[in-house]
Amino acid sequence: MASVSIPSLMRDLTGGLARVEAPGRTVAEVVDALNVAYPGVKARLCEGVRLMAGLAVSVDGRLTRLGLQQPVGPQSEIRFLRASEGG
Amino acid sequence: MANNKNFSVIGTRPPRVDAAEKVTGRAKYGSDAQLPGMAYGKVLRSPHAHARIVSIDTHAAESLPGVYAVVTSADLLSAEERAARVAAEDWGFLAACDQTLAHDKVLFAGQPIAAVAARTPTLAEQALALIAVEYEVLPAVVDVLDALRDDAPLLHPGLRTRSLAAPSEQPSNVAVYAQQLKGDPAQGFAEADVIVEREFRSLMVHQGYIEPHVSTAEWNADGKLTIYADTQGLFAVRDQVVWLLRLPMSDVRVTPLEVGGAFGGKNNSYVDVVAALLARKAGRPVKVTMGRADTFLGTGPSSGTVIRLKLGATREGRIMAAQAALYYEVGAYPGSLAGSGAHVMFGPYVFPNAQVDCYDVVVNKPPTASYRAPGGTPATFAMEALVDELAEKLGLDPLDFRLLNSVRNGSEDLDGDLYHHIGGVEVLEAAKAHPHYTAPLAGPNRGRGVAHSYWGNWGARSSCTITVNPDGTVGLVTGSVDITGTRTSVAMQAAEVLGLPLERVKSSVGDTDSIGYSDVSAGSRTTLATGTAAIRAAQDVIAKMSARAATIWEVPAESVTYQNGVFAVAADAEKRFTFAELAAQLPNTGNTVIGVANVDVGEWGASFAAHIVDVEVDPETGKTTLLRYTAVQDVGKAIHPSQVEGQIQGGTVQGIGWALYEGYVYNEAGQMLNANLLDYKLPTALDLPMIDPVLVEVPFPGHPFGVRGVGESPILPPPGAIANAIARATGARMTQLPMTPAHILKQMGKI
Amino acid sequence: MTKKTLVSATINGEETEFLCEPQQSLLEVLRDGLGLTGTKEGCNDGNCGACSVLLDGRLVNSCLVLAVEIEGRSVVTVEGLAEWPRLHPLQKAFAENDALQCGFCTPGMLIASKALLDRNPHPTEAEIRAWLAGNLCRCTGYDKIVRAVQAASGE
Amino acid sequence: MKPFAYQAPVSIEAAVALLAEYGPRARPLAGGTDLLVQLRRGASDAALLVDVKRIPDLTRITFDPVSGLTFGAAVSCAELCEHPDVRAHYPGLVDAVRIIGGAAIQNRATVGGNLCNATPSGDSIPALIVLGAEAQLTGADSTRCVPVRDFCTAPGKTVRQPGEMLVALRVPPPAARSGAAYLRFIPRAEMDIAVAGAGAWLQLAADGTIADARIALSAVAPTPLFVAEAGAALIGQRPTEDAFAAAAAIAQEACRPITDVRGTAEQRRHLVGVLVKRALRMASERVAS
Repeated sequence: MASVSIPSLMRDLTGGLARVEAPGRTVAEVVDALNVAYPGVKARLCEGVRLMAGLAVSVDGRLTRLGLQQPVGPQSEIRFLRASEGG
Repeated sequence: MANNKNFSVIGTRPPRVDAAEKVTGRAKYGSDAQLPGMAYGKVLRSPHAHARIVSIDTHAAESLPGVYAVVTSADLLSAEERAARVAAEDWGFLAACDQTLAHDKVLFAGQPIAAVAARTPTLAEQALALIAVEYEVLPAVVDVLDALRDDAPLLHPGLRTRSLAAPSEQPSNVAVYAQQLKGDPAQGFAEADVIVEREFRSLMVHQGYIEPHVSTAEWNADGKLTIYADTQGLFAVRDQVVWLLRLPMSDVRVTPLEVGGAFGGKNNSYVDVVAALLARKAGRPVKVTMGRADTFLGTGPSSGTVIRLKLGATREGRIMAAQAALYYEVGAYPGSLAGSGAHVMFGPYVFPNAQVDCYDVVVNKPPTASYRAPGGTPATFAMEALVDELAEKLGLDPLDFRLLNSVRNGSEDLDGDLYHHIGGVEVLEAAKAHPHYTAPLAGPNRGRGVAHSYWGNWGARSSCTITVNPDGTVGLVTGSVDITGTRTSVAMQAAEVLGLPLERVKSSVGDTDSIGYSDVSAGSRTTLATGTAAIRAAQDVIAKMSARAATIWEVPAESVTYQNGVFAVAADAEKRFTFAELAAQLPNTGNTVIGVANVDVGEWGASFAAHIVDVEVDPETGKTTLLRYTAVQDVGKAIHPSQVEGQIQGGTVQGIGWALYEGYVYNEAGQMLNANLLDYKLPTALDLPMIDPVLVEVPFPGHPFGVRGVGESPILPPPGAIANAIARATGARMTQLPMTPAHILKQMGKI
Repeated sequence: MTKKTLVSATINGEETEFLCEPQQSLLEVLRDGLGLTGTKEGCNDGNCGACSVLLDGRLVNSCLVLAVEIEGRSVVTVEGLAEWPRLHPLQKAFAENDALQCGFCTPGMLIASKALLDRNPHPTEAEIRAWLAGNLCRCTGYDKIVRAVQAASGE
Repeated sequence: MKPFAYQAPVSIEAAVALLAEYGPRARPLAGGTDLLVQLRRGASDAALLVDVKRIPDLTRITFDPVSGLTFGAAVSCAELCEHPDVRAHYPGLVDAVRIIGGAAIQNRATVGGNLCNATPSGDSIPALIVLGAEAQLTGADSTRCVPVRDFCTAPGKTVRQPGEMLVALRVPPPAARSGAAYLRFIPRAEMDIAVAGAGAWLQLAADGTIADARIALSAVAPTPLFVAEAGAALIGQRPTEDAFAAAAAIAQEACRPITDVRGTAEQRRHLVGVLVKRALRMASERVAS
């Protein structure tokens, strides 16, 4: 199962847990699984079939352009991060 | 390609490929576009920071002889289309339209209302003066903390804060709220022996590029649009234009001309759509040029900020906890910079416990844009000033204190990501070992300050083609606008791989029809990512030429090697072509060889910088004079060391401007009082000492030659370093940017 | 419509005649009228120096000179610096010392530097900085520009 | 910029006739470094610009030890500061004139324009005031001389009447045992407008006491400000730091600064104290040398 870091502002949904595990072959599947265990997670992270604007996801320390479609391994670590920009 | 190999092109300092054109005045910039029959476009801007547009009467302007077209928001979006977009809640699109030409409301002084195209610039200005706009002025929100008050006027009555927290139905001026939490900050502070806490403020600042924005649009007879753009991203302009004008992408060609400076401010498109609208209505090419005031009022500066920071450390000098709240003005439309600021601010050090709350707040000022290390400079100022104060309270050397708490390979950042292949410690150690750090400070009222910084850099998408000419030269084309010398630094990487001298690589930037998609030249990505594309394209060239040699020689392709500029077969000394010899054979033996690559670089190396500055403060006037400046930075592998030095020197001076001189000054009605280069003060040559750059080369393994982005880091440390030097010279801790003489006198208790 | 005036002047060594309206600046006429776009507009109020030209050998901001004022006078722009194809020593020094990035301030910097070296062939660093204070550069931090002027002055 | 007509007369008579014909809608054009910016911003309006730089009298500099210095209203700052007699005898004027803009502005801007523009921050005006300079105004029927200290009446306003032209500035010959200096404060090293400025002139008696003194300020009142009482307080005193401080305190009392984008009122009042002391110090050092 993938290990997901729960952003601090969402821990009201996980009973204060900062890290939880969830199954899935893609980020989207992991989010769906999380949403079952912790209802409301998906609505905070996603806007329809996309990640919320301004949000990025990293899998195993690498930012991914695929977003929710990014494949996830059985031991993967998933983090939701602020999307960045440059000058 | 190991970093320790002997390079023949990488690491040398040839004149940039665009130097001759630029020193002779022949280089064609956006503002130099001249097309037959071209008209001149000017934009009418709102004098009010917050107002309802009651009516716009363009009749008199349209009737002026020599005026070819007048456009307003109605020309951008018909009433029916607007109604449909409103029904579809397409707020992003509508906001982009309103920022191009305001519809029923203006949210900042300088917002475009209408535009005209006329035979001469004088006529265009006269026509602007004839446009009658009736406004109903509304109360303006100018200060970020005022915008947070419960009774503050709402800029966007429908705006709900974007956040991962439980959604609120309450409309707000907070566009984005984010938080990072690590460990247990309360516990961390409890374990700290010394705690320091301050509130820091900074004003909006502008990128200050010397060429104002300009765009020239021409509708061809086939109905397709060409834009000669002044931009950091040809595809960014294309995407904006096709989005707002609802055109097929294939109908819009964007040709980038030379860019007179950008620094993030030309990631966004401000006048391209207006030029296209005017040109369509006028039936002739139109060039829309912003003046300097337009540039201050109507483009995207960097946020003004309020940052509250609290740090705690043990007696031994270990930082135990941090608490921060960052309030960033994002201007009149939702945006996000505070999160970037927090990321940068907390990047250099290990914080076992931290809570960081970030608020992006809308105010009646221009919508902000990127500016060199976006969001980072005011945040680094706050952190470095407070870290310095903490070191002083602990009686520790400021660099030793930073070294003790510096992130290292394997350290965790606030997001929980691990640092790898970073040069933060190397940079701090190089600063400490630099003779400047121990040189005597002769004279009274002098002080030496240091500051450290982190910047994450960027990779992303780049495309490159390399065409082999029969005479052994090659043509290299990328989709990355060159503002800083990247045609040269990218070509040097291809030349190194191809085994050719730089003179035989003709390096140019394509247009949107001729080269694959490339992201904006921003985020210090071009030498890294476009360089990677050039390396891959060069490798493609070598592979294709090796295959051709194998065909000519009738040997298996894998038996052909290419080394030191020679294609050869190990087993047969007769079988030998120089690059030029094989290139000459190409037309007779098959097709032209074109190397192609496009990359999406997903990993890039962070960059650290430590600056040392000596200042003298006039105790009677509060004026700060810089005496000596040293800028140490981890640059990965310097492809063109002189250009890397130039990035460091230029970025440092922008940071010095932010520290001492620059800032948007507003009245209570939200009107900018210093929208000119007399009262918005960029540093001049006379305000500065030589900036001594020290390149620390800690290669980034994700790039074949070890390149890291270098452009953004140097803007980060100057405000903190200068504030710390002022503190040592005067005893006064500075908490506000710019650190004006008046503010310094006040902190010194003199006024 | 204001009546146009015929102006005769020497521009980059060539006798030139042009028609202009009285309110047109020398900068506007050079760029839009005569196609000499090497001279740049950065602020149009004398605070950036991008439009620097020599007027009878003296450094001026061409945005603050009316085109009608140059009747009978001599103007040198960046296009007049090189004796083609030989670059002026300052142009060569700027190219070789990486004294430019975006290059937009460069024509003005070169003209201002020429005005300086014409009156003071071996300026000190402080003299160079003081003289160039009216020419803003946002890219380079001035360091390499100062060094290029020093190199061109033979120091 | 709105269209206007342009004339470049070659005599004072012709220029004055044009000014009389057009009235307030005619503006004399000297260096243009302020006027063109005002016109472009729409802050000022003109139907006719009368370029006065082709009038020989307006571009002439003359000096002799008896009658002093006379320079035309269209003499550029650079030409004035390059003039050997000006450099030798009027360092206090050079202090003020050489800091008006950078090298390019220096070649166009004029002291005459600086005076007629009448901004409170005009650097050359306090320097001219403390030197006792006079402005020569010529109209269609008459010529008059006005002390520079009385020339500016409000921001942008002067005693010049429509139809009159500033022709020349006259500065008395340098008095024996006198010295003058002008200093201003700006945030950058150059290219700025004074946040505050102070001009000082001192004359010592044979016994080393101050026989006469004048102090004038810039950017701290609606007009450049002559502070007669600050100079008067120095008469009979020795040129000491204490005496200078006392005069500076009087100047601080007399000034009426405002807060604007360039500085705060309290900062300006504080700077007046600093700058008056420093200017007096410099002026007295110049007496000694």
